[in-house]
Amino acid sequence: MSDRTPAQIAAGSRLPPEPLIFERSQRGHGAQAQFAAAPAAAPAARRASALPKQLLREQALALPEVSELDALRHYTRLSQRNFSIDTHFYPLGSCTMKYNPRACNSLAMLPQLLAQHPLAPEQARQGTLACWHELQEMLKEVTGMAGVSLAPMAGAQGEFAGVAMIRAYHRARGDTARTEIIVPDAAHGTNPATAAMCGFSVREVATDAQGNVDLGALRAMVGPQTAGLMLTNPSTLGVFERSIQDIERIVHPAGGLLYYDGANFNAILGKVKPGEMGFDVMHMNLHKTFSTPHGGGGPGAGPVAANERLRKFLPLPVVMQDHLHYRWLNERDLPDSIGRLSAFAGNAGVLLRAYVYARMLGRAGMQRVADFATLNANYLMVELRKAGFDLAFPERRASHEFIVTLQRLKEETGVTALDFAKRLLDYGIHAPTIYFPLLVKECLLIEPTETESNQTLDAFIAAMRGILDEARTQAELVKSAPHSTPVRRLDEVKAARDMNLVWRRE
Amino acid sequence: MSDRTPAQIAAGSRLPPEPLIFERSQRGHGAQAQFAAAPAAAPAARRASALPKQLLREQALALPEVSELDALRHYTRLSQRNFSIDTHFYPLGSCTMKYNPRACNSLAMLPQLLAQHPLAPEQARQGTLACWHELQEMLKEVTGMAGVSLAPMAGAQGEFAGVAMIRAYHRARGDTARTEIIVPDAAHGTNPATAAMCGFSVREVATDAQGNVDLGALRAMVGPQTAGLMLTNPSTLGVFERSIQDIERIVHPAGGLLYYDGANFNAILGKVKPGEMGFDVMHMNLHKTFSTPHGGGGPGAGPVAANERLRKFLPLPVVMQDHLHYRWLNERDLPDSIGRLSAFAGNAGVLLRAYVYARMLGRAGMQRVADFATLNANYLMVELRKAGFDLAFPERRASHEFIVTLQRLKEETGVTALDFAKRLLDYGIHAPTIYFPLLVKECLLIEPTETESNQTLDAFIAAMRGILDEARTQAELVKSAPHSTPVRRLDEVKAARDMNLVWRRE
Amino acid sequence: MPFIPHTQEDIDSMLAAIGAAGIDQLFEEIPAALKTGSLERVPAGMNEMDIARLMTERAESDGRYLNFLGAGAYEHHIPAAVWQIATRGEFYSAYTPYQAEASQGTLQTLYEFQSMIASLTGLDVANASLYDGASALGEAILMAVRVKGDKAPRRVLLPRTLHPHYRATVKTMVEAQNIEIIEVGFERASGRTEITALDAHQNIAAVVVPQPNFFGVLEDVDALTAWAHDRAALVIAVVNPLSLALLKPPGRWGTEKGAAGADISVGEGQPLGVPLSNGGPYFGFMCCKKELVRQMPGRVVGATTDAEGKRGFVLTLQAREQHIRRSKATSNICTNQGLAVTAATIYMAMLGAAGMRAAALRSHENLQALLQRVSAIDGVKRVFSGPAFHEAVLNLPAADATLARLRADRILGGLNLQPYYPELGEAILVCATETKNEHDIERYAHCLNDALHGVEETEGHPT
Amino acid sequence: MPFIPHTQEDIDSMLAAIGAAGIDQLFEEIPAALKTGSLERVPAGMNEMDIARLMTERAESDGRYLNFLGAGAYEHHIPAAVWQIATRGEFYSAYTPYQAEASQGTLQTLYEFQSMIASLTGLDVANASLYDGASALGEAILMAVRVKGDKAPRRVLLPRTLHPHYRATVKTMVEAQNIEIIEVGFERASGRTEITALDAHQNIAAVVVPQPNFFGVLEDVDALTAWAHDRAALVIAVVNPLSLALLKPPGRWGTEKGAAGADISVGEGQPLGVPLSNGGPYFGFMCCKKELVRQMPGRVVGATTDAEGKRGFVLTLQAREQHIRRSKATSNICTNQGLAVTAATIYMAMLGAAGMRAAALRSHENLQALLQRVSAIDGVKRVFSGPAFHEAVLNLPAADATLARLRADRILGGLNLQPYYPELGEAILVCATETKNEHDIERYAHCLNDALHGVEETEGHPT
Ligand SMILES: Cc1ncc(COP(=O)(O)O)c(C=O)c1O
Ligand SMILES: Cc1ncc(COP(=O)(O)O)c(C=O)c1O
Repeated sequence: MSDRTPAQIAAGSRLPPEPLIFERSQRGHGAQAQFAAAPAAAPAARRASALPKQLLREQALALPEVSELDALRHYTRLSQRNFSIDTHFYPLGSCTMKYNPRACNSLAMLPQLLAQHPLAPEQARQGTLACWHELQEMLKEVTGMAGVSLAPMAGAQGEFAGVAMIRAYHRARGDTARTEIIVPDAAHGTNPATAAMCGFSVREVATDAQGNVDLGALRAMVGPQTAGLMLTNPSTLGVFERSIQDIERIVHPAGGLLYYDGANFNAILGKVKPGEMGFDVMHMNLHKTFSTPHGGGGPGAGPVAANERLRKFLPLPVVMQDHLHYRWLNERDLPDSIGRLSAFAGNAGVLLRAYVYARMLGRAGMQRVADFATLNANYLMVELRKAGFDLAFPERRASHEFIVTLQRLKEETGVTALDFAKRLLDYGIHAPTIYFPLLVKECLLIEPTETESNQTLDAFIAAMRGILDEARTQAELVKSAPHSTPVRRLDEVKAARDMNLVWRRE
Repeated sequence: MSDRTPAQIAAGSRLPPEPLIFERSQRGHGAQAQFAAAPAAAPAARRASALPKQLLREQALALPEVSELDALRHYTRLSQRNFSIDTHFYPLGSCTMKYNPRACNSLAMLPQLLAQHPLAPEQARQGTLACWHELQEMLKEVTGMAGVSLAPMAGAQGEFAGVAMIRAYHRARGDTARTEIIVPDAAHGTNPATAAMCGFSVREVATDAQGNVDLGALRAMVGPQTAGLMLTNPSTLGVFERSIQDIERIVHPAGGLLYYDGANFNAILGKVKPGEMGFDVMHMNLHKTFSTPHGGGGPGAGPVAANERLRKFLPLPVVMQDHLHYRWLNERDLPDSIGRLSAFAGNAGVLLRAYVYARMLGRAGMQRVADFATLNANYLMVELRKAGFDLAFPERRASHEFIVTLQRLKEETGVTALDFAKRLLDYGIHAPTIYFPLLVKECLLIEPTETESNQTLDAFIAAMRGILDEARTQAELVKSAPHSTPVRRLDEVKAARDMNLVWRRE
Repeated sequence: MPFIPHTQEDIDSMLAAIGAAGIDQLFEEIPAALKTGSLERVPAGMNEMDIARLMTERAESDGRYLNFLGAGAYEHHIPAAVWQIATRGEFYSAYTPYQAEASQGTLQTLYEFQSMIASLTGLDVANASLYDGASALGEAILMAVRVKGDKAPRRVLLPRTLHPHYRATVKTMVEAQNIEIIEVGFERASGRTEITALDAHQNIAAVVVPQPNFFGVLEDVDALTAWAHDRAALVIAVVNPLSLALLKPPGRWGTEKGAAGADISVGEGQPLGVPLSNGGPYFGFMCCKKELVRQMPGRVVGATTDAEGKRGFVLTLQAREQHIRRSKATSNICTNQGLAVTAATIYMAMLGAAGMRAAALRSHENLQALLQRVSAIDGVKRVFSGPAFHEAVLNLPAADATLARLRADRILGGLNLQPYYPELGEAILVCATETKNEHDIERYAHCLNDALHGVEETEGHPT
Repeated sequence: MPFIPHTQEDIDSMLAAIGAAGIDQLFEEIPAALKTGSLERVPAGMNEMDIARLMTERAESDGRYLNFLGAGAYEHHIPAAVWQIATRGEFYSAYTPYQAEASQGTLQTLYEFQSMIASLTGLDVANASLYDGASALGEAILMAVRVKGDKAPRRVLLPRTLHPHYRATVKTMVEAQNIEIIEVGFERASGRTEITALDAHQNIAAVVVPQPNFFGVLEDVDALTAWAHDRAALVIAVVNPLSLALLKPPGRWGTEKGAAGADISVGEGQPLGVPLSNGGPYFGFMCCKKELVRQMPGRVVGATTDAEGKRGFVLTLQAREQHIRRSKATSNICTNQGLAVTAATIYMAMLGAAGMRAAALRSHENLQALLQRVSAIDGVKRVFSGPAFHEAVLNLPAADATLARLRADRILGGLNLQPYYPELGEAILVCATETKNEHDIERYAHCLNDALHGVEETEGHPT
């Protein structure tokens, strides 16, 4: 408010930017109702002055000083400067931005649950342990795996756990020559990055014209040095990897293991079990398939599941049921475990949200997820093709997502996938994922999810049509988008050059 | 989203209007996770078919059918189309739009409290009864009264209770000739409306040039027909009624009673007690002085307090403490009570919010309320005068609010108080109360409250200055405001004429 | 200072701008004799941490009960989303939408509410809320008398099957208006209002018809409406809005018999997504026929267009209200129950017709199951034969002691009707909504049986 | 269908548009042999009402304890506003701000967070979060080794005074990177890392320095930093961020001794407004000197300007990240702990320097009061003499049995150190934050005394 000078307030102005909280700060303003009261009379011995002076802070602390109202107002106003599932259609490919049921949040945040200490003895947390145990069991069933650990805190950490288990497996057999992990060139960046963190060198295998792994190239690559192959299926290209059985017949006999990146599990939940496709170990992204919130970037949860061969290497801790009592398995119970991934038991509250979601869906609900995610995606794909868009894989069925390429449009009009994405914001729609996978030029990876209604899909199609039209008739409007957001197109090059990463008082 | 056609989305468009939920409705779409499951197998005798057919609904029910996501998205988006304390400065005079502490809400909404049934026996609700009892005691102390009932559900119902008590008092004494209630001409509309609901005829007494009750006129009006006088102090004119002692000396000896309208209690909390000013009975607006939420129009709470003379007429129920046990007083305990005002015990949850707020403020905090509400108001008043605004009562101190009149501006530029108010919205500020009190032409009644910082006040002053300037240099911009809200100026005449009060399928 | 940001520096500079020596000087117009010394009996302030702990302890101190109480306030499932949205700051901390352009969120929500509740009641128009069901009835009676005009009789029939607290509230509210309230009795066998007894009364301005009535019994609303309309009396329906997903809407009452439906319909909105929370905040609703709208109390929202022709919403028909009409207003109501209405609107949008029907139906079925189960207990007898919605009256030996026994088992077993209807003997009103499952019903029956016939127990309930 | 709006009609028309006969046909590319029959072991679905009841019962089943556990997760007061804002849909249901113009809310919040946490640690830059404190330390070690370059020694000193779970996590994370982790011991009397023992080690890439350490003891961070910098080793500080309102920030460690402060600082962000909630979601933070920023893992937000010159925020320095650099990235992290960071930012904005100092100070004072009180109990002895922050180690007879006794009194009395530090004998780690009052401390001491010396009791705690 304070920052809108009369001149700025012309007709039709957009939601104005919000100043930094530091710029609202005034010395001595603070949310005093939140301050801990000093004890009536602390004997000198108890006071901070009893601490060695050289250990104390002398430097000012550049935290804002604002009233509770001003803080609340600031962050409320900031929140309004976000697109989100709760306010906008958000077809961000690979991210499964489905509805996050509100009950999952409120039930995971029941006051008694929030008060539970992570090191409280098991006797004091049986109710919570029961939830996690049941979640483990459900995940075993949907993955077709023999064991599950809920420890990983996101997909990438799940990948780390899985690939570390592959490493541990080969090591346990004395098979130390297996130094390579193979990933498709279309793989998500976390796959190669994970393999590297686990000490493997990474080989990329090519994709064929239909979006499948090039089997010839794969055959040529696999050998005694192969520790394993990481695969997303349906792949990041939005198609089901049809040759998965062939791939299995190439990798396993050569002594390699198969890792399933479960980021796209939403597409096949209840349809196909990775364990039955031949995968040895996998992770799930609960913040995708099980609808826990994305929270502006997290937290997620990336449970890892493994078949009989690999389960003994699962990360700690794991919950087990011992008669009517639930308890944690620890280092002594699972001596072959790859170990701990966090100080406590992972993103416990996220797991509770996923548990509530899973129980609400139940058996039948889970099977419907893939059905309708796929129906929505195929409908959009077909309608966009009719509207004149080019599909990356026009011969294929969409899985839960699909790719449109704007390469031709770019050549004709100069409008890029980035421009197109920014213009969608003006239509009140979050842009799909762009420029991923890197393989397809000027691509939009579009994932509607099963929770969107046909009405919303139709509105999206209309917007896409409208922008296509604009691109052809008034390209400048698209190239200078967005026009209706609090800020216009932002300069990323300047950001990287200036490296203005923290605010400093001038 | 679906309603923004490409043509509408020009550069710098505003937050678009949101369709009606009915327009999002599609048959069979519904939030199925919320539906009660049918019992496994209900014997025929239990089914609705067992109900007499002629009592059943045959007509369609025009409720929307939308998914949980669509409902959530709709109301989230609607909420963003509101100004509110949490997002905007909201100096709405007479309404005390101060910060509503979030703890008051969450503590009043603890699951166990929400689950308590209003007819549950006292034994099952001692914790809650204790809160209300303590609230009654605190309100007695700040009002200087002998008894309090928390029953009234808003200020106007508190007024009703108080005036009904005045009526009951006179009746109990056999004094049935007292048929008139006097109210100042500047009084809030609820005062005369209440007096009428209580069966009195209403006489309006004039205000003098300084904003005080015209004592001569009052003297002339008071007599054996006078049941009482209703007074707000500080008055709705934003000034303290200085002659309150004289007024008391006119009304009481004539056998009339004094009713205190506590809507402006924020201005004198901890400074002056109405009971000590000579008032016999009063209400408070907890949604103002005790910061319970205004909720888009309510709920509020309007406890009524009375001195020794009138306390036996208090409305039911009232909480009392009996040794260590709390219990409700009912008709048998208080046979002279004016009776019940609601099915249960008033806006119980609002009372809990007020209780939490009162405990957080405590003694010292309550006394600071009036100090800083008054400081903020006087600061704004002086600065606006310096900026060239005309004050309604330039000779007087502001109480917690004050009046600016734009009569001169209107004559000079044609810009009215309404135009000015609408233009403030473009600056991201909610308009002050306009055209109330009716007495002052083209008036803005401005109440900043104590919870706003000087930074916010200064931003308001800058905005007021800016608009004043615009009014003089580009009046049309102001007269056609607002420009940045989801809808432009709305046609109230058409609304009254069309009487489109409910949506119907076309 | 909690909630007040000012530092001494701020204060000094503001005082300097004002030209005052101190804050006290700002109060100089208040006669010194009136100034208060202290607020001794107000305790010292607490920080949020301490009050949070106190409230949590108090909330937990009374424990949780399995609840079979109804009697005007009903435990229903409320989707988690409802209050998460309703308590968003933009709804929670806004006020009456006087500035329409800055309040489209609230205004459109209220318009949607009016549309939904009007559809439920089958009437033309609705207001944006009154305080609660009981006071809404009081307002409806005042309205009906206004509609009838100065020359008409000021006599209203109020059935004894109406909630006793509603009757008490009406009494308080019409007390000064010279309106005669006549209570009419009910048939001892069916629990329904006695239509033949009505005939004793002439020159009636309005008849109040509850559906379901306080006993959970379904009244013969068609006959009552026809009776009233035959005598040119207005019909005021008092309904449970959730039940209207299943039951005939007031707007259609008596239409087969040639009557034109209830004229005004009011009720308690609580069943529509508002938690029990000790009795409030709830909200009263009011719908009526279009031709009566100018006598309706309370705020009303209407659709209109803006300067560019876009649809928008405003408060309308304000000439009925106190801030315009003052002593001639249709009511003194100003602040209403907006937030609870917002929640109810979201609730209805989420459940829709099918969800509300399912909730109503399941409640009905649960009551039937409960009645079937407890009727088998020796000494327990259903009092009324009429069809019931989700509550019913039971006769049993020693109501008070039995309820105390159930309480010791952490069950709120119902409402003792003795203080309200001594003529029914030892009786309780018991309720089962969709929130109860078979296990709960079994537990109720089991504990009730124990209470009545079990081994002698010590009364284990608190104080 | 829960959460899926489609009706049969919708399905039919969509299939028609697609040109498919049924949904199954959309899966025709999946080899038939792979298709799953059923999910037998997944139970049937529940509606929200039933799951709400189940969760409420489970949450309540374990009851509430008075908590004196710390050990890396701390009970602090969290203003009600914090999570009410953080769980607003716009924050809760957004994702990584890839579209900056549509994500200024999240981006600016993260920028503010980076600024606040950098100020707390006294370092130049910060990232937008890592998973938790322990994994952040793992990342910091990998980063330090990268900074040192391929030719430098891959040897890191890890004090035994560091949280045992952090040490375990580090082990898992660096396992495959050919890094040698050397544990260094502590002085038995003070509980501080033994500086003289460090001298045994040469060619060190980095030294990890916890402050306060796992025992609650304050390390001599200046000496440790100076020691490391003298040997060209990087210093990785592991700090409790709330304590930094009171304690010297890592960026200043050793500066009086000529050292340049810690190079990297990580820690667990939970004390900043994140509830205990069984261990997560919390968040790890990482700050470092500006010159190391290109080796930092995790997302980073930077300020920039838009096409009109207005300030705005974007994700920046993405060339470090997996989606650009793939196998050469600084880490594989993608999804982080954004929502918890949002809450922490709001927490810090509300408390500010003064509020955080008050919380830290009060926690410190409460521990002192607790220690004073329990030291008077026969058999209870403080183990370490060094100055402590808000937790401390106590020796007492039979730690396990004593904790079980306290548990029966609904007190979580501390952590049994036996499994972690057998060398300390029967010892527990006990914590008191600002949430404890004098009454709580008295209750703790009283029950502890009873447990150790009281009349023989049966072990009343739940199985
Ligand atoms: C295909 C794929 N794999 C892995 C990941 C990594 O998951 P997370 O972001 O939870 O670490 C993602 C998520 O973005 C992904 O889309
Ligand atoms: C002076 C005055 N009196 C009475 C009232 C009525 O209070 P309520 O709106 O709570 O019924 C108001 C509130 O608007 C007011 O400002």
